[in-house]
Amino acid sequence: MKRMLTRLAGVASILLLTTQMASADGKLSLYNWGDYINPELIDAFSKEYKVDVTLDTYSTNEEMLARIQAGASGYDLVWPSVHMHDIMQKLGLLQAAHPNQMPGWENIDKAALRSHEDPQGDYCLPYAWGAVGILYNKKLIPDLKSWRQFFDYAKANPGKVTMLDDLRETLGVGLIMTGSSVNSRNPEEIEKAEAFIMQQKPNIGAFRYDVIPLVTSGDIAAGHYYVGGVLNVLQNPDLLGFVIPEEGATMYQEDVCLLEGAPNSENAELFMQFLMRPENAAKNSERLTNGVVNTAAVSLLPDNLKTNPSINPSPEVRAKLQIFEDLGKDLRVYTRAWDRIKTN
Amino acid sequence: MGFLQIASAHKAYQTPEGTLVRALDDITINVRSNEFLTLLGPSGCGKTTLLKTIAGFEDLDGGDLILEGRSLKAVPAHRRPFNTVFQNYALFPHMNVSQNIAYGLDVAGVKKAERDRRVGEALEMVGLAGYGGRKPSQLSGGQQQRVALARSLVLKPRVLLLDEPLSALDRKMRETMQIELKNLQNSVGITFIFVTHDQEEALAMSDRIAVLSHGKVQQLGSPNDVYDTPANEFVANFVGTSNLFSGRIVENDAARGLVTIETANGRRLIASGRDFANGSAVKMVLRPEHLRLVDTGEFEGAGTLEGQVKDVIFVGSVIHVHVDVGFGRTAIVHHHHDRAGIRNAIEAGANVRIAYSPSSAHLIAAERG
Amino acid sequence: MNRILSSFKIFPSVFNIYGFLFLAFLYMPLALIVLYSFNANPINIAVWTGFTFDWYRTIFGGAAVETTFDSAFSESPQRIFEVVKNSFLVAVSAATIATVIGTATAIALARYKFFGKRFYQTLLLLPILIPDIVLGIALLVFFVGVGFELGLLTIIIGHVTFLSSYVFVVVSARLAGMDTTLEQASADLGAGPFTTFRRVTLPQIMPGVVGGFLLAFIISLDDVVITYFIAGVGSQTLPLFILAMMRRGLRPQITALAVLILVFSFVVATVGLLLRNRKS
Amino acid sequence: MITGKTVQSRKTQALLLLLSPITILLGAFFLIPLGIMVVYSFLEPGLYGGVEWTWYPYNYGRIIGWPLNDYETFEPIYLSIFLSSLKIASLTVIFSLLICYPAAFWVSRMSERRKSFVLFLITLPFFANLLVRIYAWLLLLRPTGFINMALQSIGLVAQPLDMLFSSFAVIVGMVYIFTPFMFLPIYANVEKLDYSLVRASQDLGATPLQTFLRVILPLTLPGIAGGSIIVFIPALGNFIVPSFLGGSKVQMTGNLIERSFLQSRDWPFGAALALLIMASVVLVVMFQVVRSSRAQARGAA
Repeated sequence: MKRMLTRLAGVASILLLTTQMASADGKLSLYNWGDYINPELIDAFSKEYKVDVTLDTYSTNEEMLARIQAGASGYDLVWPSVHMHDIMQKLGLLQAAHPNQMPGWENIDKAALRSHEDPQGDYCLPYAWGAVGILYNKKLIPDLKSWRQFFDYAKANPGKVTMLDDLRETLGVGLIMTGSSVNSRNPEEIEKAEAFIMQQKPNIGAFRYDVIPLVTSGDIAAGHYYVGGVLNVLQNPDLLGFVIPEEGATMYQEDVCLLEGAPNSENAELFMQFLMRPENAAKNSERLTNGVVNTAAVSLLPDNLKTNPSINPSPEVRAKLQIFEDLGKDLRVYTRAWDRIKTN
Repeated sequence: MGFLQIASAHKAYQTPEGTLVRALDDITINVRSNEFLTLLGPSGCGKTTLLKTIAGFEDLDGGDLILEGRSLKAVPAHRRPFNTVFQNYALFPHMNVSQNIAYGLDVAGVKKAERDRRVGEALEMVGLAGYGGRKPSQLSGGQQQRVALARSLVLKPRVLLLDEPLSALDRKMRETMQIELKNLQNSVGITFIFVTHDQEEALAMSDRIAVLSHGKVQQLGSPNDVYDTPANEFVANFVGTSNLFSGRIVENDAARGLVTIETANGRRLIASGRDFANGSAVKMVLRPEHLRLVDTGEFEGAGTLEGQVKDVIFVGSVIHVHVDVGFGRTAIVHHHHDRAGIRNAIEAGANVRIAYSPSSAHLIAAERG
Repeated sequence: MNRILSSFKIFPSVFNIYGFLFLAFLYMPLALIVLYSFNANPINIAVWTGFTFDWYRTIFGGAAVETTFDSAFSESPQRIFEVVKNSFLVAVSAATIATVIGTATAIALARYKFFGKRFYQTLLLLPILIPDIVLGIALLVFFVGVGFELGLLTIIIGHVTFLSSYVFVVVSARLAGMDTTLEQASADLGAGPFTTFRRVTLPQIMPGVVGGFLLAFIISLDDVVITYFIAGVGSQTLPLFILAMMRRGLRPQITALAVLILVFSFVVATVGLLLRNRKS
Repeated sequence: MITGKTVQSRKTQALLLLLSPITILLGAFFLIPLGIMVVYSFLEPGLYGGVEWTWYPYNYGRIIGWPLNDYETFEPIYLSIFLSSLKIASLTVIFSLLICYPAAFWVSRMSERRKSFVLFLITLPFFANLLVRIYAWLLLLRPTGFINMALQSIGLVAQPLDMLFSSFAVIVGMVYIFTPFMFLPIYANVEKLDYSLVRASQDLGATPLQTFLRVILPLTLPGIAGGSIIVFIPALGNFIVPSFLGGSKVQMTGNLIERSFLQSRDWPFGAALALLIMASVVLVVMFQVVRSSRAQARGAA
């Protein structure tokens, strides 16, 4: 028995050693959203540059920020949303990787340089963007176009729709429906948005992220979801649909940023260049079904992606999309409103 | 100077309820070489504590323990040349008999060949040759007892400590083991310190007995001393059965070596004794087997008592007769039933006369207070 | 209750039916997971489309054959291997250290009298008793405050903190049932404290020590809340991996992995049970 | 003489050696972290997480109504979330008790061989990954899930029941994951139950109900109390089950704490909430300690 324990301890120390040994040479640590990069790209990069890539994932910008601030200093690249990119740059958590001086920068859509802090792309590389709309089950709702329809359906079928468990996204819908900016700092406007969501709440089945299986199975008719859901729509076009509501919607964009103190900044820069190659950008977009920031990649996309109105919306629709900005201390007003919504 | 001196040993501890118990209260005993010393006393008298401090499982609060002039106070249990036979034997359940016996030798670094030889001898000695491969759980209580003995003796200790080792055995087995233990002690020539609460066991086996009560040595002496001339009332009562009569010396016949005691209600009893002056308060100890039920007039010059039979208890070899001798006292008489002459008289309610030889009466000074 | 008692004899079926339902309650969710791990539907495990072994195959790096499998829907075998390795590394290290510390503590509290013993007894129960979210954030705040880099090491430390208490409880129970005179006997026969521990105490409490180790191992392997707060770079463990995935809906591959881990746990638990039965 | 030490000082040395690892471990990684958390709960939240080193007792004001400043207003919702957490945790205890108590009797009356096999069966499911077990309930409880399908096919309900994303689902999930914590202490107690006492009660003329209430229940009460505490505490702080089975609509204090740390970047507020939970746990534990030591004192007297 004692021998068994000794042996286990031995195994443990060997494992510990091997993990440390692996970090000695050619490594790259990515900290990305879950399901937000095509795994084939990572494999291809590893093979091409003989670099050992590790990928950890997070679910919210705040979770990522908390961990980076909590001293998770071993990561090289992160994928913050634009407003978080601004925050992190202000907090000095990022270092300039100068993607704008790298080969392939010419492919990047300059309209995608949305950061206030980084208008020239000195720090981060725009990665992908998309709208947050509604994923729905066509057998239950044949044709969905607007938030109005979404909430009316919910009223008739309480519990059959979900919204995201994200305070800014869901309050954002409230702000859009009450005619305010999703970045409003006006407590009265936020209060109105809160009241709107509160009014809908009895009909909303849940606030959650894992809506794809529920919509597919018909447990839920429609769910507030990211454009990434189009991947499922394309695989199951008769059953699923995705729409950017007429009233407007929020949009997001993530940039790839190099962290201050990144242990493998050279590999990280190589990875940025790798992402800028049109064929790689296209391969990634196929998987993410997000808006493309690489103009050279568009022509490489399959037709059903190129023409998809959700992935590649018309200028009129684009005009109705709003992106989040950092609210500083005013975020607390949202937090309170969100706490009340979830409780009452 | 003794072989092992227990010099004014003190130890006290706190009970969970908060009272202070003096487990050892100034105990001094000079243990002789190769003797069989028994520590006898009721539970809680301190005998087990004393044994544990000798073994080294517990510290003394005060006093000392000296083996051949060397203090043992700073010597931990595993370095003392003493071994213990535990009440429950404490055989290692995960080892077989041989491994148990070999344990001490192994720990001491004795080579395997030598070890095997000595384990074999030890098994032979306790009559368990061939049992080496068994687990303790496969042995009877008596066999476990022998293994525990062998395990201790194989180390040739200077002193063997035995903590009520026979208490878990049935009566027959216990008697057999008493003889075996005594014989073993004679043949190995090791000092045995034996703890028991069973006075018969103590009397049967010991060279000397230390009677302990409340952390103090009440009497230290040979079995005969302890039984025939108990030092105090406690010893008289604890060792064997005693009839005790308290009174005051009223007559002192120095020529015949006889004294007369008058009890509180005026009854007069005689006893042999010289050490007490007239007027001193004493207790007279009469052993039940020294009392006889007699016909009137028999045994001139003997001490006598009259009374009425209360209970007659037949226990086999003798009859225990409880006689109400007045003044609230009951005398117990061990009556041999071959004395047919008076057998008919022994029934509850009968008036009887009790006689004793004055020399069998032992006087002790009445304790004050 | 005497009626209930006699019902054991007269209507044993009443209790047996209850027992059957109880076991069904325990096993229904597991059966479902096992079933769905063979579901061919690559996107949505909730909709049954057919039977496949593909998910098991892909865990080990094999290619899917039966399903319309798209590598985009699966995690790479390397990634799975990595999180599983992290989990096992944490579980083995944390359980080993916790076993040593917990056992030492159990011996100290069982065999020695000292001032402050009650304090220790209470303190040792606290890591088990406080909600794990409290411990998780306390550790997070602490590690950040003192500038400890979050990673596998912090996870191991965090796990050891509460696992030691579990081991302590299990080993203490075993020690309480052990005859203390055995240790005295060993000292009496000339063995020093260390020899006594190695040759007498340890063999006696071994079932408790192994049981404590296995319990700690399983708890560590399954811990999500504390790990969630104190994980750092490259230190994602399997439960965190599953948690992240569950936020988007469970993948069939994960159900297959869960079944494999269940089988593994089954083996560990069986070994533990056999050991216990053999010893007692 | 070899080292000149008494038994006692040797023991002290060994004791120090044995106790120092746990002392260092719990001191550094348990008591100090808890202490830091207490300190943090009185500091001002940093704008982007972390804390500002300013005395700021208003985090508590937000929860209990005092003290307050311009920025922090009293929000009764936090207390109501806490109360509903207490309610959900209590219901979890009650239901798992109702499920496990008869089961313990069922197992305790078995033959030894069967008993150890059934105990093994009962413990085994809890070796499966916790999250996967919770997810399984999501699959079971959803409108097109197994339970609804079964209910509909036997004609018990016409429309699928809305069981998922409700307090009910949260309680079912928690009862499921905490079953062994309730079962094992109760079983340990029931197994020791001396049935001759039950027969004695019967013999003395007690009705079945009286026997149960006055003999069986008091004798198994320690197991019930132990199991209840062991279930109540983790249930109170849980956030995983409500976030999956409650659809984030059923809030427990655990969810608030998690959100304070990982979403709304308000660490001090999260710390204050965590201490609220901690305080209630300490109260429950102290209550049990007092109760059991009183019972012990009574037993000793």
